[in-house]
Amino acid sequence: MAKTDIGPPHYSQMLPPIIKENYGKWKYHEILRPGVLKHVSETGAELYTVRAGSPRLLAIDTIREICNLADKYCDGYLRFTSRYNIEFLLTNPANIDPLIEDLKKLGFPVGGTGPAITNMVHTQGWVHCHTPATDASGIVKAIMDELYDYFVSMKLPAKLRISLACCLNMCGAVHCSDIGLVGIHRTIPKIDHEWVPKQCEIPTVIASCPTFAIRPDPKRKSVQINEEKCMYCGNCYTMCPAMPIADPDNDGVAIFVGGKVSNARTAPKFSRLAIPWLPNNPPRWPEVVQAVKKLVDVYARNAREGERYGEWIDRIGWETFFKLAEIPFTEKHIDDFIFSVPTFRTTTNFRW
Amino acid sequence: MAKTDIGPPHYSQMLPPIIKENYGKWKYHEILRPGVLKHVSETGAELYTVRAGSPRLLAIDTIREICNLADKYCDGYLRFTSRYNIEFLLTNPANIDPLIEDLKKLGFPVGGTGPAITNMVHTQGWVHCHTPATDASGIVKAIMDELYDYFVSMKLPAKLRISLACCLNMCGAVHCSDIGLVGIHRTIPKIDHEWVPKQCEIPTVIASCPTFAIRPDPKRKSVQINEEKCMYCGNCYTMCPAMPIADPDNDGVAIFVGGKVSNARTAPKFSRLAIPWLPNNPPRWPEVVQAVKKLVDVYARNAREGERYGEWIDRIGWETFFKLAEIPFTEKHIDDFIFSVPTFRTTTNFRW
Amino acid sequence: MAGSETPLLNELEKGPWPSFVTEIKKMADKKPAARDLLGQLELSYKEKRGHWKHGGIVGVTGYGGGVIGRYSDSPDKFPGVAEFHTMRINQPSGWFYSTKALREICDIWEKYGSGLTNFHGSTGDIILLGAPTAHLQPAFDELSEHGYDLGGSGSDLRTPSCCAGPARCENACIDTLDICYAITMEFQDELHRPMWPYKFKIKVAGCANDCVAAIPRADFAIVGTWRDTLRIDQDGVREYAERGFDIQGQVVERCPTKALSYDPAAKQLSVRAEDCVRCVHCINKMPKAIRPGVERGATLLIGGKATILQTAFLSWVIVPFMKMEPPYTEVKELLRKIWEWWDEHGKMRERVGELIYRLGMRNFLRAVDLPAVPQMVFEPRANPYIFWWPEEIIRK
Amino acid sequence: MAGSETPLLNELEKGPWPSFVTEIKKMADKKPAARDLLGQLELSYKEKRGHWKHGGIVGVTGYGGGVIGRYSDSPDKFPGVAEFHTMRINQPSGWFYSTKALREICDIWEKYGSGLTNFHGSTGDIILLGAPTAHLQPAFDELSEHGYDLGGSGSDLRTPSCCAGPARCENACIDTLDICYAITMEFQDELHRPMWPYKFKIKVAGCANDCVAAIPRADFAIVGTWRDTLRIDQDGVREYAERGFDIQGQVVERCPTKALSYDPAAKQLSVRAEDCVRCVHCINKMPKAIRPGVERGATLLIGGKATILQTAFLSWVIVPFMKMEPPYTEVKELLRKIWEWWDEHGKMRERVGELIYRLGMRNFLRAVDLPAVPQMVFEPRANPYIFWWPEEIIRK
Ligand code: SRM
Ligand code: SRM
Ligand code: SRM
Ligand code: SRM
Ligand code: SF4
Ligand code: SF4
Ligand code: SF4
Ligand code: SF4
Ligand code: SF4
Ligand code: SF4
Ligand code: SF4
Ligand code: SF4
Repeated sequence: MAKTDIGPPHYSQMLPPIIKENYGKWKYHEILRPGVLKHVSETGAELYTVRAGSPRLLAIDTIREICNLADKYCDGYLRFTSRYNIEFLLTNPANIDPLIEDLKKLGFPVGGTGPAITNMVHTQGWVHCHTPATDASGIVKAIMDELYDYFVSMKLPAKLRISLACCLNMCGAVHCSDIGLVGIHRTIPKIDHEWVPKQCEIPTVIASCPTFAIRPDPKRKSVQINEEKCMYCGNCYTMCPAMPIADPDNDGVAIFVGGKVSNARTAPKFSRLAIPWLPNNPPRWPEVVQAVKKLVDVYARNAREGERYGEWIDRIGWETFFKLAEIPFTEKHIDDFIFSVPTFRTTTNFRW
Repeated sequence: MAKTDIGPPHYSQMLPPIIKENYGKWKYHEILRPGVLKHVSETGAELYTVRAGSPRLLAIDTIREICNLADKYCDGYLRFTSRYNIEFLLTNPANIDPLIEDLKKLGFPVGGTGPAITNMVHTQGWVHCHTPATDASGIVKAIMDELYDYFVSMKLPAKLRISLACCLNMCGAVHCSDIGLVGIHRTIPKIDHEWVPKQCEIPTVIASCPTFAIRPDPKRKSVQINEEKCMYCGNCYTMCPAMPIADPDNDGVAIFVGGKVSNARTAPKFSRLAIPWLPNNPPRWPEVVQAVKKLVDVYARNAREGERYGEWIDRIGWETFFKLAEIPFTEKHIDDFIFSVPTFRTTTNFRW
Repeated sequence: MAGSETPLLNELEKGPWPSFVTEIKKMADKKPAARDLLGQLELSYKEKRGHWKHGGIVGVTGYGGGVIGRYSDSPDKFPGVAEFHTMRINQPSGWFYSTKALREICDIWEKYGSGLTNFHGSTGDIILLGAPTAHLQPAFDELSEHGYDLGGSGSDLRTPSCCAGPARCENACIDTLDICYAITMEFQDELHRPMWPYKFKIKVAGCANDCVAAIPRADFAIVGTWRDTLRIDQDGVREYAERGFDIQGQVVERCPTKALSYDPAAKQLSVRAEDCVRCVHCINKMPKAIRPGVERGATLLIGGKATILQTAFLSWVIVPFMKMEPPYTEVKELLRKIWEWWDEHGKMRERVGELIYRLGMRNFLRAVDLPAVPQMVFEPRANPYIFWWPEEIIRK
Repeated sequence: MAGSETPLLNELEKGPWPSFVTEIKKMADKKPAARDLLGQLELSYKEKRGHWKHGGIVGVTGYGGGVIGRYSDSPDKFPGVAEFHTMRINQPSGWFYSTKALREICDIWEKYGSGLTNFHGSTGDIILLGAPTAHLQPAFDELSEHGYDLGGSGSDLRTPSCCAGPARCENACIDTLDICYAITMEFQDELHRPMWPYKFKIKVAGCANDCVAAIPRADFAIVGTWRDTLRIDQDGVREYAERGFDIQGQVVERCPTKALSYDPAAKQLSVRAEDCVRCVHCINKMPKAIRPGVERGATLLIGGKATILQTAFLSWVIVPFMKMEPPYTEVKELLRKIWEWWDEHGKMRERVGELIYRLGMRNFLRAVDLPAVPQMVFEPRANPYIFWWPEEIIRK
């Protein structure tokens, strides 16, 4: 039998010699051009990083091709980033251009550094998950095609991070993204009263509802949903297969903006609702892609150098943002869950 | 029978001629000295206001004395402010000094304008209410004696507003004061199981508890309190006389700081907990008085010109405030009610 | 009353601030109620606890509120305060008085009450402290004869109040006194006959300084503002500059939206109107040079309240701008719609702000027929828990 | 597989960004699973809905998690994905790989799986997408032989992850790779055998830039920082100045606490150490001139999570500063205490942050024996709902 609990391989096996030698000794870095970093060590050593965009879903054959490049230019080492990009680690700057040429041939763009759009964090969607309200990889591909130019250049006011999660579980943890997309449902689960008693634990189902919309239906040994309280999160479906919630016509995508993760300057921020719903329109989700494009453009045009999306909105105010972005503000934008009250404007200080 | 629903007298009956003539035409004002305002009208008319501090609880004989002064100097008109002070409205600046002299004789200080401490908003306490956790007028008197100098001068960085409420009902609405004092209990209500069924509506009592600490005690047709959930607000006592909560040894005063009402510069702010409890120590509450004095002094010493208490803390951070004010920070300072989470520091950005 | 009987309270006659003990003592010789109040209070000071019984419902004919019943828990010891009820008298707008009016009130209270008052209660009423049950009706009758009426108490509209406004302040963007009076008169029934889930408070402030604490202390706050640009008088600016006032540091840099810019050479101040949030800070600092704009009205906010039950709320914006002209029909109608919705859905002792919290702004706005606007929030929702109306759903 | 069968997906092979459809197609000829995945996905694109059945529990011997079961709802049409389970493989710290290691994984997945992967999952694991039930154990056995192990799933510790840290970044104040590895190894049992109320995630970031999104995405965030003063190299400052970089505008004015001041004449930058909150903004902008201090360690935060149930939480500070030296005993012990308390009090599917919300920081801090400090909050409580411990009450 196989050994259990051996854990991952020790990282030291995975580090190229230059990193081992200069581990913890890096002194500063420069961005030589989009996608190319240079890190300089206290020892004087120089490490070059070439960052290539990845679709994340990789065939093993592609990985092998990537390995070929790493063998050729990087002594057989590479890494992936926290946003799925591939980083080639070079000691010889002369290898940068040939590597980039080879990457181009394989279809991998180089970029994503500095004031740019980098890869979208995203999730499984229809490729592998059972609860999605939209696909993941497909929208991501369509959006990244549209925003490609922002990946291979560094012309935005600051970093702009886009993420997508295909349901409210938010595996993409999009809640702190400059632009976050979430798959949402808009209709209540359809209860299969025959199967609920067989497949589901009623108390667990009831407890799973954030808004206490579910109550027991003792007669049928099933549950009932209070329509007015249900906000279609699908969490009951996660707990109970007999309450499917997918609805092809009404499922779609909500878009949030202005979040950030870093503590640089300002504390991490949640993204906040910009567009409550756009339809699922595969294969290329034109409504969603255009909305994201417009959200990027309005930021690119109006924010000051160094200003993240949310920092820009902080300066101009949400009322100005909705005006500039030409997005109608509705009652849906006003929070109505637990922590709503602190978001209400308790001052006369606002712009017209 | 008396007429009902006649409402208050029309305000026009109460306005001196100069105000009637210049109603809505005031152009600007100056503070001539502490407690003395000059308002200039577009018509060129000048109105002088002399503001005198009041204990709020006034004997009719005192009111008559005040009326004498208003008759003598102000054509028989005067007003009270939203913080209980008395304002004499003069047309002749030559009357200012004599009026102030006369006020001094009656024991009324003149001041409370500009960057000063003005009268304390407060409540009934042991004088008239049935639910107090502390007295009101007594502490107010002791504090105003101590801070008197800040009333008759204008030497603080900005306005500093102190309020007091004698129980959690917070009739003084102290929740947005630069310094807010609240009478609090620290022990759970004592349930009189004989009287609860007779005097109280059980469902109402249960609903009155903010933390859901009360459950029915069906056997005794009474209620029970979950000690761990009770935070001694006394709201159940308000609804049910058979659950008295007063406890002379453990009742006392909590002090909150940094609130403000105005929208000037920054939105109105809640006051936040500085000192969780000080004992009731009548007649002059020395612990409370000294604590307030210290809170005023640390602000006076450290804030910049024009900075309200909370604006000062915003600049230096609460961690620095607790250090400067020499107040121990405890788990009590950390919110644990409905809107707690947004108060948690979700960033590494803080001072040591 | 001999001071020797109240050693603790006597301590509160010391010091420079006027003393409420002295006030009570002033009436103690004439009024047994005042004397016994002093005695009972001394006992409270000794024992560190109140000596009033819980509650007690008293009132005058035709009214459901306006009087707070109060009974001593030691009536034998302090018979003068065995019954010591408070009458809340609706103050005139802005707390302006003629001495004639004040003397009338004093005379009536000399006759029927303890001779003790609060000018004013923290909701704004004149508080006449302490009368026995039997005196309430005659006191009221005589007050009414002289043109006074009761204020609110219980689950009703509470006595509205307002700042000095146009009567004594250059910042006033609305006629606070008139609005307060008009609303009070319009809703006499709501004020006098408790019939709602809980209390409802209205306060009117002439500008964003909110000298009457409307936003924190009223369920419904009316705050004056303007919709055009603030007015700068460059001669005034020059005057401040020449006086050595730090315009850059104290005004320009403190403007919350950095809407101002100052040219120290020319001594000229200018404002980017679209960035000004009308916080009035610059006006406060330079009243001779800066004034509100001319297209004036009010911002309306809802939901303010103290801490019980769900912690204190500050009122939040529901109407960014409303013209405020007599007879103030629009705001009155809005109030009626709000009350109707609250009355229908509110639980007992649920303030309107708490009801909105429970049911969501979406339901509130729909019920009172107000459009959602970004001015209502500091920031939009961060969660994806979005509700949809049935008519928005695609049905095939 | 002929492109004509997937007209919709084919659209996603157009455009400059690398296409996941192309990736799936690459394996479609070799692997029926990949081919049928394509088919089923095309159907989803047509019908705008997923075609996976709900859940399904599968696994490998000795483990309670690490494999996500997945079954097609149309196994007849797409037999290749009738069973299409995912294996989560614990990535090496910092996602560094030798090509040797990657090739091994590819070979194993060629043998047992669909040949499709995610590098990486959003928790950080290597995701091996799609294998039938029967292949799970042999795949695991072979992975294990080559030194790989499963990551977390279910109500357990999830696979910890960390940023590049000292391996490739000058900002790193802690050894993120080593901490991540040490914690992962210490808690193998917690990672592999679900036993808690719900999932628990740990992420390690080397500095406040938080390149691994620890604060928003981990229940327990370890973020590098320093306790002394950041180090300024004035030669470096001069270099930026001479290059025309706007030090005043881009750095000094953006410092959140205005802790920096710049003298443009001398080209000298200085910092008021007590005001610096170590946000690293100035370091980001001028890496050649400014570096973290030397007394280094980590800030620990708790409670981060996505939106279900009670909306998303960001992690909040529970330890402002902890030294981080191997074997990291202090942080391990703290984790154990946290889990013990959570395990005892947490309801099913209650994240630790939600439990703290429900029971209050006071109970949490007492249980895990941490002192309350102001760094834990943006601001203290505004309500007077203060709890007291029995021992604090005066009993006579
Ligand atoms: C490689 C990677 C870490 C890893 O272990 O994988 C990384 C690497 C670097 N980050 Fe990062 N960051 C990485 C994800 C992140 C994330 C996480 C995320 O996006 O999910 C964040 C938080 C994003 C946010 O705030 O929403 C992040 C916020 C930053 C920041 C702060 C930016 C800001 O001003 O808010 C900096 C500083 C800067 O760029 O000036 C930074 C700076 C850097 C530096 C310059 C650090 C250094 O000195 O080496 C590295 C190159 C930056 C660049 O791309 O321009 N890194 N960085 C990640 C690359 C992801 C990618 O493929 O694009
Ligand atoms: C008389 C009164 C209104 C009334 O109808 O009774 C009043 C009158 C004036 N207020 Fe006020 N305010 C009055 C209560 C308030 C309150 C309410 C309160 O304290 O409960 C506030 C909100 C306080 C807060 O923010 O916590 C208030 C916040 C202001 C401000 C804003 C201060 C700030 O920078 O935050 C100003 C502007 C200023 O003083 O520069 C102001 C300015 C003024 C001016 C200058 C307005 C004017 O041009 O006439 C008046 C004289 C100010 C002074 O005292 O220095 N008034 N003012 C109230 C006097 C109370 C007293 O007896 O002391
Ligand atoms: C007299 C007065 C205090 C004073 O000394 O000024 C007062 C006195 C009482 N208030 Fe109040 N409230 C008074 C202004 C306030 C204010 C301030 C305000 O209106 O600006 C508040 C906070 C603002 C608010 O409404 O939220 C206030 C919030 C309460 C509450 C808590 C309400 C809540 O929803 O949080 C209660 C409890 C209740 O209603 O059961 C309460 C209850 C009471 C009762 C009736 C006691 C009770 O439990 O039934 C007090 C009677 C005292 C007595 O014996 O005279 N009183 N009460 C104020 C009314 C005078 C007036 O009419 O002018
Ligand atoms: C594979 C992955 C998405 C991806 O494509 O990258 C994923 C996939 C699933 N997540 Fe997740 N989560 C994944 C990272 C996350 C993250 C992001 C993170 O860890 O940084 C989050 C948000 C952060 C958090 O934990 O709060 C996340 C929050 C959830 C939740 C909501 C948990 C909550 O408390 O809010 C659920 C629902 C649940 O657990 O019942 C969930 C449940 C699921 C399930 C198991 C579906 C379910 O209902 O049982 C998904 C299986 C999909 C599949 O068929 O493969 N997943 N999940 C990620 C794990 C890969 C890995 O191990 O590296
Ligand atoms: S976000 Fe939802 S649908 Fe998407 S992978 Fe996670 S659980 Fe599945
Ligand atoms: S979908 Fe969400 S809100 Fe609706 S019943 Fe299910 S758990 Fe509740
Ligand atoms: S604060 Fe409490 S004790 Fe004081 S008057 Fe109001 S209800 Fe009575
Ligand atoms: S005192 Fe307050 S918290 Fe305690 S039981 Fe009564 S209502 Fe509940
Ligand atoms: S609120 Fe404005 S208008 Fe009213 S008194 Fe205060 S400063 Fe004047
Ligand atoms: S009113 Fe306030 S926001 Fe407007 S310019 Fe003046 S200071 Fe700025
Ligand atoms: S979090 Fe800090 S230490 Fe880690 S990679 Fe990002 S910048 Fe470097
Ligand atoms: S690290 Fe941040 S807080 Fe510290 S000096 Fe630099 S910019 Fe300012």
